[in-house]
Amino acid sequence: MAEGLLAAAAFVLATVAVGLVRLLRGPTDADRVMAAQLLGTGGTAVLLLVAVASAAPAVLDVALVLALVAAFASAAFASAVGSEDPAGAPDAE
Amino acid sequence: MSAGLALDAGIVALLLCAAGAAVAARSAFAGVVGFLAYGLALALAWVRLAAVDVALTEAAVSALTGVLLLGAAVRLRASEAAVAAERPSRGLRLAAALLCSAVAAGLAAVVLAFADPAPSLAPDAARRLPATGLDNPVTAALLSWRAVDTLLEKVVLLAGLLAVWSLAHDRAWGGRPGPPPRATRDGALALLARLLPPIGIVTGVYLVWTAADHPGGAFPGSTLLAAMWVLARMAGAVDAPAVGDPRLRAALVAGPLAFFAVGFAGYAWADGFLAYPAGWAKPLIVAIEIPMTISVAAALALLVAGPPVRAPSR
Amino acid sequence: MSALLDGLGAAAIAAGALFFLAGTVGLLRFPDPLSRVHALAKADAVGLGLIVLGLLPHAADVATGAKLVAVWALVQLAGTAASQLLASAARRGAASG
Amino acid sequence: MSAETLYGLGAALLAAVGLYGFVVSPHPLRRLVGFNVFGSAVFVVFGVVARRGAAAGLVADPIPHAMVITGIVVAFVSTALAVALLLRLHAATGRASLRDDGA
Repeated sequence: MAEGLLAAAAFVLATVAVGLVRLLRGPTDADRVMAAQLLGTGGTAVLLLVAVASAAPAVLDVALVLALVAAFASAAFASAVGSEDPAGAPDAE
Repeated sequence: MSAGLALDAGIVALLLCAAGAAVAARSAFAGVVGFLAYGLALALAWVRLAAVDVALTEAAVSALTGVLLLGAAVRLRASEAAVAAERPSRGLRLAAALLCSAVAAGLAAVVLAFADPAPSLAPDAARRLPATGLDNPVTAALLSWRAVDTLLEKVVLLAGLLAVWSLAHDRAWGGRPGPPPRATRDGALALLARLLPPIGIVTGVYLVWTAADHPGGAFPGSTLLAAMWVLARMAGAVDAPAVGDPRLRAALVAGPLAFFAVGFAGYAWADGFLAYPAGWAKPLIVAIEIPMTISVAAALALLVAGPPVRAPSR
Repeated sequence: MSALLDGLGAAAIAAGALFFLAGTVGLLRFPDPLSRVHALAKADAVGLGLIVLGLLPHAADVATGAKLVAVWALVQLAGTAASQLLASAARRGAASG
Repeated sequence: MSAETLYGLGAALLAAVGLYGFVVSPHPLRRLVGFNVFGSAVFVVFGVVARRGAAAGLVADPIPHAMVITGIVVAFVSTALAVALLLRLHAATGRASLRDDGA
């Protein structure tokens, strides 16, 4: 059973890691942050699977912290862009 | 290959890709986002290396680092084109790449040559753990066996904060960091800033409290507390305190002071600096941890806020 | 009963993993930022939800189960808000750039 | 290959990537990112050492873990200080270059 859960974790990790391509390609900065956001959620899922697979309840706390801070990159990005210029800076390259 | 090893290989591959993106991406902003992805992968790696305490710290700190670096990347965006012209020539880059490869080869050789069986303090730690009354050896290391390190780190934290504050204009000295708060017009940000902090504060306190016996700790706990304040500030719900405020100063030094007090008391009731009398280790450690959490949270939050820019009100 | 639960759990986890796959494919293949946010939000909400659902039968005790559900609820809240934030940032970027 | 060796070799490569970014990037913010990658790679080597030292019922040697936790916080402090210096430089000169002549 644990093997199956770990395999699922590896699958989810590989999947969201491919999303890094969007980080490199953009074209807008919002797209790049999206890749990090997906990685955050995927990472939380991986931690949950690992926690149950290895019967380590403390790992759930890491998942909890990750879930709490998952939105920080998006929030920091939105607030930095919002406060920079009321018209909204063009972020296409 | 077992599924666990496949997962580990995936994490290492993700670490390398994210680090590559952080270093080689086109813009500084993209590089910073790559670094955030890297921090996330690092938290997973720590879990797989059976270092849950470290994973908690990494996950919490990466939130603050993200706010700091993303904000700087957005503010410095206009300056990027001019700096890009300073890129070293192709030959220099090649030379740097060769040297870095040599460093990697050296480190890899060291890793492959690690002694077997590995030298370890784990047996010592396991033997001495009962004397501290704690169940989590990492907390015991941080607050008992290597407590001097932790104390010095508190001092470094305060010194770093002072250095940041010293960048202020003379007229802003003692004033508040950052522009005055403006309630965000973004409903989603306002919602986050209202809903997350209560949960984050409870989780942070829980991490401090549980650290005696389970993975957790004053560092991830206080980092989480600081992060929640930073979030509320991003939404314009709270203002940064004036750096000259005596209450703020008291909160900042409470932790180190308690630490020093217990440390010097060690001369009187035990056999030296930061020595705990038998049977008293756990209550003393908790007595240090609570003010320390407040001080660390305040210092981390203000490090993110930056130097004061608004003159103090008279 | 327990075999049935195990089977359902495995199916839910597999389905959740597929939602993450779909989220990544959407993030890479969809033509504009707003539809990409849409794909991302699905992976966030449904993918993680299904995985939590599939893990619940394996939870050793009530506290573990409660934490699993708490993580899911948090990601619901934070992920949805983050998607909203990114969508409005993307729209502003599109309007001016 | 054991998982520890895998992470150790990965950390060696990470150190090279971070160091390269630190040396080659012209933008100070990107240098800072490179330096942080380099530093964390060293932490991971510590983590590998700790994991290999699992003994006496402990899953890993706790002493390196405590040192890494201290290191992560100190790395954050120095990053925050560097960002503050950089923003101050930008505010004072309008540029983010570290060169005197600003070529």
